Amino acid sequence: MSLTREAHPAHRSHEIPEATRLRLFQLQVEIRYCEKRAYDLFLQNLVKGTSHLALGQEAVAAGFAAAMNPDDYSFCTYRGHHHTLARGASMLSVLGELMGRQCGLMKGKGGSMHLTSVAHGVMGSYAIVGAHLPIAAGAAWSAQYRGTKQVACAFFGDGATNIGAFHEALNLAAVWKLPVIFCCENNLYMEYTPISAVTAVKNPAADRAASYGLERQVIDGNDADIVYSAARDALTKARSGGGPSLIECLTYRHSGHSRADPAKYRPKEELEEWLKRDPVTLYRARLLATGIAEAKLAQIESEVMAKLDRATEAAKASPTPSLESAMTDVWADGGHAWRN
Amino acid sequence: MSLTREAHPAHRSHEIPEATRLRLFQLQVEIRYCEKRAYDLFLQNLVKGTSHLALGQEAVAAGFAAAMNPDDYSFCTYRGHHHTLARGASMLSVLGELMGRQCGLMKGKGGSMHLTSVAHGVMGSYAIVGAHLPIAAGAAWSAQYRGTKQVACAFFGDGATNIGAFHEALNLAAVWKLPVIFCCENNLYMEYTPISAVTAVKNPAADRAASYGLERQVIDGNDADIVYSAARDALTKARSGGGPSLIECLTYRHSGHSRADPAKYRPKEELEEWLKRDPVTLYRARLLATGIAEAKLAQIESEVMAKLDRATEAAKASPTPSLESAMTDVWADGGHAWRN
Amino acid sequence: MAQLSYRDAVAAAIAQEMRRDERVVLFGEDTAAAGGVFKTTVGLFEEFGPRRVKDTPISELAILGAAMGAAMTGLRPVAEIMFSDFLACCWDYVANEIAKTRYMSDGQISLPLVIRTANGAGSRFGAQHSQSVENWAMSVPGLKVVAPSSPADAKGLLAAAIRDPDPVVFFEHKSLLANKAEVPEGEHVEPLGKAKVLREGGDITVIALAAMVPRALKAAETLAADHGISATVIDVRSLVPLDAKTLLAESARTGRVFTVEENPRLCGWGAEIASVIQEEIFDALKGPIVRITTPHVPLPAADQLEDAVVPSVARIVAEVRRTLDSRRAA
Amino acid sequence: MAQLSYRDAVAAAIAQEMRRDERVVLFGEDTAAAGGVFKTTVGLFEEFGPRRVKDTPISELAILGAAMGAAMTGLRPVAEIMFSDFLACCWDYVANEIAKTRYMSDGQISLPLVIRTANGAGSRFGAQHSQSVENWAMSVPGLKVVAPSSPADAKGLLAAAIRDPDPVVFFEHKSLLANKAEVPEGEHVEPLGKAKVLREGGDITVIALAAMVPRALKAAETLAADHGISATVIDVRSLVPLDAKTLLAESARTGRVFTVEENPRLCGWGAEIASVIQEEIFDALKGPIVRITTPHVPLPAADQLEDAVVPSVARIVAEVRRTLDSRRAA
Ligand SMILES: Cc1ncc(C[n+]2csc(CCOP(=O)(O)OP(=O)(O)O)c2C)c(N)n1
Ligand SMILES: Cc1ncc(C[n+]2csc(CCOP(=O)(O)OP(=O)(O)O)c2C)c(N)n1
Ligand SMILES: [Mg+2]
Ligand SMILES: [Mg+2]
Repeated sequence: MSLTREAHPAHRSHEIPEATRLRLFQLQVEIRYCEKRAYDLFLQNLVKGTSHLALGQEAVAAGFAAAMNPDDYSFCTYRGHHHTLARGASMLSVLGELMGRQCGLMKGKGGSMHLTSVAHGVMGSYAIVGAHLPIAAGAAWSAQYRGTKQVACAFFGDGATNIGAFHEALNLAAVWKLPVIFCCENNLYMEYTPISAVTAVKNPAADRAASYGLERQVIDGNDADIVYSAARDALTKARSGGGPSLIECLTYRHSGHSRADPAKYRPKEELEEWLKRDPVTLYRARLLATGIAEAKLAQIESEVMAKLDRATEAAKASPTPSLESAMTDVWADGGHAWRN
Repeated sequence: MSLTREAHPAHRSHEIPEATRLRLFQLQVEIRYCEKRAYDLFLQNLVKGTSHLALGQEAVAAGFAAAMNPDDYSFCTYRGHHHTLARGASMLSVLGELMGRQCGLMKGKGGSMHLTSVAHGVMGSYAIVGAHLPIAAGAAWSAQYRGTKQVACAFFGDGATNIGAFHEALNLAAVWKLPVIFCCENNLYMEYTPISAVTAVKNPAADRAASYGLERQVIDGNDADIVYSAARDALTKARSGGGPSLIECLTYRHSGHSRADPAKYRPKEELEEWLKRDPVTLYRARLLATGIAEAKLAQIESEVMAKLDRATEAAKASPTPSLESAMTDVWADGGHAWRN
Repeated sequence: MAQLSYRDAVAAAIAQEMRRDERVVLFGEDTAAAGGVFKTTVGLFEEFGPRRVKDTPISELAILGAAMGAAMTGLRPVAEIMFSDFLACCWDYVANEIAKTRYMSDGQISLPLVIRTANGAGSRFGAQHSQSVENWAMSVPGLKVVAPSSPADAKGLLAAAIRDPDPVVFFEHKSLLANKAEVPEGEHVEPLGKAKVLREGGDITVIALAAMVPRALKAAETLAADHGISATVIDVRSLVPLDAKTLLAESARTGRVFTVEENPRLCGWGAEIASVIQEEIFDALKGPIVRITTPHVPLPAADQLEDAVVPSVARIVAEVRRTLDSRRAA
Repeated sequence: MAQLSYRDAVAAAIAQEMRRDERVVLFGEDTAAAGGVFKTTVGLFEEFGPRRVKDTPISELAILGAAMGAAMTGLRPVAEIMFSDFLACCWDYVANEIAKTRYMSDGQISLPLVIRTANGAGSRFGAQHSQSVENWAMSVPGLKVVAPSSPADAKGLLAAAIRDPDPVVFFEHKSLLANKAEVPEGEHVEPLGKAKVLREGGDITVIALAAMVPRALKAAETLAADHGISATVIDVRSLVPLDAKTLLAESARTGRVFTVEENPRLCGWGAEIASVIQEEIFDALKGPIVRITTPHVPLPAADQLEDAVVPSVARIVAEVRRTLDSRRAA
């Protein structure tokens, strides 16, 4: 699938303030480094269970997070580390959760697939494909009801567009004109099966937009400036009562679907083509080309790395959660009692 | 909503052989009389439970049934009496089921919402909105697999287009190029709520066709010739490996959603307008206009009525099922034992 | 006290809570202008308007998903799933999302929401519109499960469910909707998690829920009048939280326990309660706990067939007698 | 006999049946070229090709709906729902459509299909990918429910499930997939509905399923070696049909019964079996039937936490000892 820029907002990097562009860079670097670290920690057997890395999809998370207000809502999938970090959750709290430590976002109770940081607007990561789309619509309805001008953003994969909840959520959001953005990260694959093999249309999200009276939008999801601009426009529209948007971001995951997957099913040339379009490398080059000093970027990178190293050590040093915590917070009273 | 003939096949009544047109008439008359009789039987408290009449929607059932081969499959909803009769199930077996008698299609075990007559290709009526769409796709897959050239037709309402199963079924059918026809009977209402109040697009089925790479088709569902032609074309396409079709038939139910519903929510003018387009009256007039003798039509009508009267009496005389039958046919061995 | 039908009591509870708390919203299929297909939400649209009382498309996933998203961001949604059978269409939300999110988020997310649904047999609607599925909800950690048997409880327990900080699945029994009885006027809230002893007797303890409660009571009258058997009858009311204390105490008092369930036999709430009782007061039991249930079959549509499978007053009486006789004989 | 892993035994059963019967087809998400995300369908696509082994979109409703439509029109579909947790996404098909259609149609429609699904904890996947939900299926009339614990049974019972004329929900336990053991070569079919007594002992009867079976066996060894308690261990294998005869006979023999379940506590299969046993052999019981279960909480992700809630060998041993001690003391 080649990148089309058909329906996306014009490329407007020059309109984006430098501070924002540096932030977009920093967010992408942070995600990139942290995801790589997560991978290293697997190899050291410090991350148990599964994990779905977003390496290669940094630009989507950075672009959205930079455009969102702090009180906007994010709803993520199991592949949600990038969005969680981008909204401001610390690397310590994310890595700690992957490692099942006390310092983790949910103290090990949720795990890699369920990152949640309400303080940062991350209203959960949902591991049932598509389940969070109606939930995001509900949060948007609540924002509309309460008149807060908050917007809910739901991030999901190409594969999620073929599940019933996608259809129901989009229709409801359109009928109720909800302030919600449905952002599809089309990375061309569900788990191991190409999305094109199981989908009736070429663009699994955008080609369905008309079913909900929405505009068709396909954008280059590896270009943080383009994502940022598209997100900003959709956020503005949502905040001003214009209803939902559906944005399909073309991107690619650099690693396998999950920890267990060596991703051998992908044609070598495809992988190579996409690695050439690495969002972090491209963005770095663009910043340099538009006059930002190499030293500035190197400084950001080394600061992120230093922070990451500290976070890694702190996470390793963090205790495992007390076994009693397995029995807490079933109920709002903090407990789990189902009887007297 | 006004009838549009935009995407439907040209009106080709003159191409339809007279015998077929008489059959279309007879089927509509049979449905009309039988549904009215079902209503009378409610009033006499001989039909318990609920019932969803298809008065006003006769042309869809007649048009499809006349175009289908005897071994094609029908999948219906709770509003399925018309399709069941049109495919050839006897009035006795249908009324008997509504009345919970031994002579009923399922001897009272299914009831009005679940009419099934495998001998006539009626592979069940499903009372969970939208549930039968994937099932019909599965039957079509089986036909494709077995190479039988059978086609599966799923009939459903406008309201069903907003449920997840609709989306999943259409996508799968399109990807696998299945010989299945999805026929939406858009009667403008779900239960008591206008479909327009809860749907993001004007034509709830047809405006979604593009999401599955399908052609947009909206036809006059009150014109049996148009339905017949559209069904025939779609059947031919499906049989020749051309894959699924989605046909939206504009129609109207003359009575309430179900037995319990006086349908007060409908504007008087709307009801009047649609009653003027009564499919049975219109079709009768057309047959007369194209030279078929009044006496011929009157004869069909009186024969149907006589058959109906006999069926009614036979159903009334039929015993109620034995209580033991409540415990049979959970399993293929005929029994219900879950333990030794 | 006013005479109110069970269905009007449901509407009264929602109205009471909507007046009290602006965060309470109601929605579902045909719940607004139409007042609900069971007429359990009549008058709410008129009083609270289209912002707070909404109609949805036929989209059960979206209904519960939206309820969940709204609940975690400050509203107190009351979502209607028209028939409890349709919980199957959105079971992912009930079992995987709503039930588990507080726990998975380590308490960051609260879900104060109510799923109201019409449950049970008696209307001759057939296998897909007549089920009793309280046990489905009971089997999932993280859900409270309530099923009132009287108009007063319909009002008081629904009000409590709406105020509860946790998700509650609230089962309204179709065959009870028309029943009228005294309902406290003014604010009425009945705490969740309390069983109600409706009748005291020394010989046997009968534990029932929802539509089986009036049947158990009638059976108790017959047993007393015709057979000299004196029964305690308990309305469980809330399966989660479960008032195990009351159930255990009343069971120990007679030593002869019967559960009366409408759900099909296997893995019903009766199995759970029977297991708890035999485990905790084994020595107080004079004989086995007997479950009276619908057999393990789907529900037939025809009236005689439906009546033949759902526990009836006559069957309760017969089962109790058969059990006591066989124990006496043994 | 060959040594085969549980996962290879699954593939072997499907291959065996596909060779035998052209009507058998296999499909699900990533089941074809990828060989399944659990590698339980490796080699099938290569042997039987894209007509008989298919990949689907992420559309659980369509997967089970298609299986149902295919089954009623002459195929014998084996549909994979990747994780048993996702049965919630298509529960309508499991509980309302597939389970009830034969009955509602008065036997006109047959549904010879198998729903295969990866079940259970141990992989640290968290609350939405680790559940044991055999009890969900057991609670619905019209479904057969099978959960093998060994490679040989994985092969033999799956083959039987595919041949069965009724719908079978077949639970493959994730934590057993890598286990290797002897599996009969050549055609191997093991009848459904037979429990298996794996160990005979005179003091107690332990009833287990799936991943709890090897734990119960280990616990029995410890109980014998360290505490002089001799245990019978039964693998239920099939919840529906249930081999009640064997369970009752073996329970009556010792009078002290324990169930070991992985599902959360309420309304599990253990509650059903305990209820049946206490009702039918009350007088043979020397004490209450004790259910050892995961507590009624969602499953946590972290390894220590997951291990703390799912019944372990140590907990089985401790519960048995506690129970016997307390009864002795009483
Ligand atoms: C309802 C459901 N079905 C199947 C799965 C298993 N599963 C997890 S991720 C995944 C692929 C999702 O693909 P996509 O939506 O493209 O997201 P990506 O992983 O590429 O980010 C599948 C099938 C699931 N989690 N939920
Ligand atoms: C999943 C599900 N949700 C809700 C219902 C209740 N219900 C029965 S019919 C109906 C309206 C269906 O409208 P439509 O699809 O337009 O068909 P019509 O009745 O107009 O023929 C509803 C909401 C149901 N049976 N199944
Ligand atoms: Mg993808
Ligand atoms: Mg309609």
